[in-house]
Amino acid sequence: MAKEFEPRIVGFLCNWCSYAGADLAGTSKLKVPSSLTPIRVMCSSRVDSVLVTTAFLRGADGVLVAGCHPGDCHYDKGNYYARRRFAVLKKVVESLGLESDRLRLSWVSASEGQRFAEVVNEFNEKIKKMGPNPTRVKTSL
Amino acid sequence: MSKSEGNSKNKCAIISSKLDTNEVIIDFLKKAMDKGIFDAVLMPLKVPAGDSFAYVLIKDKTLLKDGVPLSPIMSVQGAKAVSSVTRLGKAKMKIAAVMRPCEIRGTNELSKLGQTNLENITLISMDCPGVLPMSDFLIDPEKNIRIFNEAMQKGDDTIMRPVCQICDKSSMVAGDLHIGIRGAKKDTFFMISNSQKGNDVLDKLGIDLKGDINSWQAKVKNIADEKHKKREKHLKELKSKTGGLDNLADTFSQCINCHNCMRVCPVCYCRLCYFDSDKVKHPSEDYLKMAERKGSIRFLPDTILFQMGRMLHMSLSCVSCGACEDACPMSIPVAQIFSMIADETQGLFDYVSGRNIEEPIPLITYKEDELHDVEDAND
Amino acid sequence: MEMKIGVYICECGPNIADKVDIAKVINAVSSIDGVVVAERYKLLCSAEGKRFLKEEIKKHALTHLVVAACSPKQHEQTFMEVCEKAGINPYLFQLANIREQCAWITEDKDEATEKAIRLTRAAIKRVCHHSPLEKKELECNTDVLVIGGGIAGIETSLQLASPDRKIYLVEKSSSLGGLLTNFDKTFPSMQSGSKSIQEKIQTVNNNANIEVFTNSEVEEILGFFGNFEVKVKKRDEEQSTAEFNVGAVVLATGSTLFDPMQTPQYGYGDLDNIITSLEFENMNSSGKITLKNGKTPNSVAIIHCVGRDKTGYCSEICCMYSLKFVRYLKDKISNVKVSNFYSDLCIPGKTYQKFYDQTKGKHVDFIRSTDIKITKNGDKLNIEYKDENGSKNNLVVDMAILTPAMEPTSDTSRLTEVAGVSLGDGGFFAEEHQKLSPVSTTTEGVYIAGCAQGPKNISDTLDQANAVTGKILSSLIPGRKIEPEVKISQISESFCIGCKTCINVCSYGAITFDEARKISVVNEAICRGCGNCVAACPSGAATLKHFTFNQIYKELMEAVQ
Amino acid sequence: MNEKEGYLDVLVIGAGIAGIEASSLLSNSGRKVHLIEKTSYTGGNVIKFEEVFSNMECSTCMVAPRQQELLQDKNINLLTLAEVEDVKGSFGNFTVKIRKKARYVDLQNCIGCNACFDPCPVSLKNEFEEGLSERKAIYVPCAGALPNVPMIDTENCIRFKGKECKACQEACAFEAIDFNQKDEQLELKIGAIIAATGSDTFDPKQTPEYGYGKIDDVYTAFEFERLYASNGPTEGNINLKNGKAPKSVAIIHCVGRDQKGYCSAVCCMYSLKFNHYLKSKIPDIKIKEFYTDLCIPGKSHQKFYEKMKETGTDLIRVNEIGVEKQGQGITVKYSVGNKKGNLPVDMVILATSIEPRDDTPELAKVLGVSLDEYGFFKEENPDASSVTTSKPGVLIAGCAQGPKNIQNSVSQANAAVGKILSLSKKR
Repeated sequence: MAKEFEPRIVGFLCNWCSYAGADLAGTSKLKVPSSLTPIRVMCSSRVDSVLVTTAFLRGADGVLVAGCHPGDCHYDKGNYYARRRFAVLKKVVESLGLESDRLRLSWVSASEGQRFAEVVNEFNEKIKKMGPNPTRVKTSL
Repeated sequence: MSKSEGNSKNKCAIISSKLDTNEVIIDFLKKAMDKGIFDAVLMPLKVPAGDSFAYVLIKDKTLLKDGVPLSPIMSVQGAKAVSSVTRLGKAKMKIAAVMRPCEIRGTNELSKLGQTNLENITLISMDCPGVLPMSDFLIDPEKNIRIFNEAMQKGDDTIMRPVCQICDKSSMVAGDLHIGIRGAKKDTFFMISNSQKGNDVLDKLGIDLKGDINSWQAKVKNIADEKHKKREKHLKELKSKTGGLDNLADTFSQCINCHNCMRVCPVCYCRLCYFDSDKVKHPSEDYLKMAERKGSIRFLPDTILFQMGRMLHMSLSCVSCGACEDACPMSIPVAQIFSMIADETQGLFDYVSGRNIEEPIPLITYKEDELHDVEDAND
Repeated sequence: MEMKIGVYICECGPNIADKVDIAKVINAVSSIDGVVVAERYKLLCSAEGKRFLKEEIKKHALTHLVVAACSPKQHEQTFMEVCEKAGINPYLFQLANIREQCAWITEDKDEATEKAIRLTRAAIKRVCHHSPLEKKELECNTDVLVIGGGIAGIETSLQLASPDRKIYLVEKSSSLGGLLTNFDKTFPSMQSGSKSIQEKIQTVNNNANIEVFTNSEVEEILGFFGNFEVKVKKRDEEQSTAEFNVGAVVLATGSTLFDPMQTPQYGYGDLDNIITSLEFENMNSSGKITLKNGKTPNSVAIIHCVGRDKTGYCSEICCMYSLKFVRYLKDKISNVKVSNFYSDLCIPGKTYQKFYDQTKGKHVDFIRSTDIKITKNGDKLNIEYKDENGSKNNLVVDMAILTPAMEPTSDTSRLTEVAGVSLGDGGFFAEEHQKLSPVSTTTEGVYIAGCAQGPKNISDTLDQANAVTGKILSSLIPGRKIEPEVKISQISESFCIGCKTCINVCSYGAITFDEARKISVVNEAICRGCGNCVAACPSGAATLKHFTFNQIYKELMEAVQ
Repeated sequence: MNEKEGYLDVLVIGAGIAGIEASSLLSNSGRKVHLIEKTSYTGGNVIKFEEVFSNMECSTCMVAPRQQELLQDKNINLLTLAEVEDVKGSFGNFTVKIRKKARYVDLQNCIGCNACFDPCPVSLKNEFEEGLSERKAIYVPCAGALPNVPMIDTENCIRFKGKECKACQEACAFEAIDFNQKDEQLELKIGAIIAATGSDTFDPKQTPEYGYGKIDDVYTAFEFERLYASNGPTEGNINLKNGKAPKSVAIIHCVGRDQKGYCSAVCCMYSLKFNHYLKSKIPDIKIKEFYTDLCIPGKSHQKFYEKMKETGTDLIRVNEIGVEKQGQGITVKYSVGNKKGNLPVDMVILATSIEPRDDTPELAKVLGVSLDEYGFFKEENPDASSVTTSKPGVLIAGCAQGPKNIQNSVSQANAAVGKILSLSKKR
């Protein structure tokens, strides 16, 4: 029998809120799908759209960008800029008829270990339903 | 909704003349140079060989007569020309830059990006009939100049480039002065001012801004609405043709990574394109690994990444001028695809590139309360 | 030099070892290019663990270190210190978080092992692209510019001045003291306000380490924390400019009163015997409270919250000083009847309610009211109002005192430009963080104190003045250099084309434009390393040290393998 | 520095937000700080909040980085479970005796895996969670507490009651549990002291008219904070005792104000914050706020109030109010002017006053400073900077001096440091 599809999800987590929230999920011993590979960045505003696009075109089944809730940015306003960039990225992907649902922007605070687990679980389930990212095997990319 | 109508606060003068549009513009420029309002003019000129057109900075006013403001092709996007003159500081003399609306919009974008200094530049546009596809034109320049002029007379855009056919901003007034032909009575032209700078020029020439602009506005709106419908329909069709991973890959399968599209793009102002830099050159083992995974891998690689990256970087400033498509040796409909993306991304922020020089480019600003449909803050 | 990477997997007792097949991880990473040793250890953060790592680094002559253990929030610093002690640059290290974000959250051991391999591989691939980073030290000037010679500015200057720290105190008007010089008494102690401020002004004048500029305005502030260049324009008989350097700037420009001419319903300016709180303070200080006709008022109305609707905030102190006014009135005219027209009594904190309780009493009314309008009634004033139940009412009085809202001073917005800070709620200077950094601004080295930050009482103003003192004395120390953040942005001179996108998105003003070269330049002393400019820069000219494109790319490539 | 010139080290009492900020700032200046904390964790009251007004910022995100820095700061000697026993000397030259209670868990060895909790046979109400959840006799107050090292509560641990239990020790893989730890007495030579011991809240059992303790689903402000906290006992789900979500809530302001004799400065704002909490979880919920005077001073707060009003918050000004049980439900009885009203609700939240901590008098005595009539530390002069006391070298910061919001607490913490640094340079 074919092995069940295990998504590969890249998670850009901001150091101050979302990475801390992910740590708290750990400290609280919650269950989080192992499909997520966390990548720590100092601020969600460091996540440039080309990085996300690269991950997407290289075959990531999902890309999660997670940062502090609006108003909570450790660097004052970074997440507002991050949100605009993400909106543009998502729109470009969507307009090209690609699967923009594979990209997700979530705000997760340092106290939201539970929420972090939920976000990843939910995203993982969604990606599972979507199946593997076809970019992964597309030759001419 | 079409956004291409002239600004309602625009003032205008009506000029009577038996000359054709090109001649009227040149006559106007000559008078302005005579009065010392401009020291030089930047505009398209027929090259000596007669088979092409190039932007030329004219200091000697006797050469003005060779100018072709409404040239049949867009050899270089005018914004790039203005940028080369003023990127490092304001022009040392007063220059009138005569360009098509999309070129002026490109200039405005570049101004926001610090790539032009418009202090001594007066931007003059005119109702644009479109231009011919470069590849068509080059087959028989002489004949095509004639065909273009005839089509222009008739207001027929079917031989123009596809992006020109769906351009709903061909009369957008985004510079200082605009010469309107649409809706004008025989042997008259609209001279429209869009700024204090424009007012001053007309004032010095003794031209009173007392004309009635309504018929131009009505005609322009008419054309724009019609073209807007066409644009939406065309881009929708394009989307279904190129949309989706397979179609997209097919569309760009002929791309040879020459990056010409980027090089001619007016708003691709980077010194070195990100996608030409070492940042995106990866060790061969990365590609070998990919080949292993995919079974095979196309070379040169990362074509789609380049195109998407360029969309991310500049679709908010894209003015749909079509330069990229003219420059593509593989005839990929790049400009149409970019127009489609630009309409979408600019629409996110209700932004129209180059419309207004005061409007900040969306990525350098934000609102606290916006875009909630792309985030999931609460479950 | 050849890369020699050491990879160490921490068992963390059973925490990692029980959930992750460490042998498999070692097996999976040993063959990666550059890895010379991959081993497990029971607890790397323990004293023995650290000793072990140090010895390993020396034994294998490692150039790079990867530890797979807990969250970087736990022990990144610990292992960086080990690196430093063992003689390798601490930034040639990467920690893979296989405990909090792997072992502890993954049920299935195979999955956890697979993820641990992924995370460790990513750390190895990433560390290959790390660059050694060095701490920098910058010389700094420890003198301070204080703008505003009211109580906040005076207190700050007095606290800061010392033989090795000169203070430049710049005041717009002709004398020091600010609003407080008008106050006969201050609440709640009812001590003399003007006397205490005069004493302080005297101390300032006698302090050789404080140079006072009156009739002067700060025209220009260039530079950054530790190194500001200041230009002050003096409006003396002959205009002149003073120039000097400081390390920090304090904005203590105070506040001003809302102009009641903007609220014509109160009749101010139209009718006699309607005065503002400041005018009443002065009248009271002059020794006599009288009406225009020279008679003593028998009844006085105090109208609270004048202008609150317009400013959109509660000015915090008006209720209390209105109560103080009741005391003034009662002291001078024993049988006077005082009516307070108010909406909500705002008397926060431990001491104020007692003051209120002791002030209310016979002939002192508190009327909760809305829709107040003052009209003329012979030579008296008619106060029309709606009471709590919404019914219309009126009261005839001899005199009305308006308590206008506190507003930012007129030069506040000019100073935001000069000092490179922003305006916040109510048009006051914006603090860096509402809760944790109330006296800092987003421009490092520029501080705010007193009512320039928002309406507040004298005690809170003095607290802020001292808070600024604490901030400055703990960061600008004679003989000590400033150590800026290491992981900061840099902008490549050869790639930057000067579009200023980065400058627009930087929250800290850390990037400036070099007009001569037409490029953006990161100020190392100011940058905090968020990386916003990096993602904003389309040409890749901006990079963030330790979070470069390549470093992150390597991580994500492992994630999608 | 020697005795003659004066000691530079500073003792900070209390590791709440004021103590943390004071310690960090002192450390930046190069001073060595002994930060002593009565409980086993840092962060004080602030870490109990999910969000703080008026920007609704996540409290943990705001404070956790500071707590983490504190633990890694080499200039700061954090002593948890510690209290001051004796202070002698004067500014620049204090000798302080500190009693440090045994934690029975080694701070160095423990890695925070929490493996010791499960096997512990003792279960009791968790005070940190206001008794809304259980903890063991070996415990950390909440997930994410810093330092993330448990303590043994000897009053409840059966081993300390004579039973031969070592379940936790057996579960520990790091030899971190040491039943033989002893309380320690330390003597420190220091130059100055900052008391930042924070505050408590009024116990509404003293005001039986609100039904607290007798009627289910009547909560204090802190209980409600924990109910909403995403790391709290319900993971942020606001539920009634019967497990259902409330449809209507009454928030009663000024609980204890009459008894205390002052306005606690923050209750109106945090009550409005509760509005936001409730609406964000249960959008259709009906909320009534019962208040007397709305006290929302300062430039930023009214904006939040107006925003809350827009979302449909109902504020009722009352002169009398009480809570009664009626059948299965709760009824709020109140009078507005001469009119009386009844409001059935599912839940009541009491905005309780801020009051001094129980042990403040004792500490004041030890420090040699006086208390004001309300039992807070008394500042030298109510019109001057509020951080100095009658005793030179002993400073106060935060709610130990009186009720205040976080911003003012932090200002005071910075101000206390400013005073110390500024005075020392002149001494």
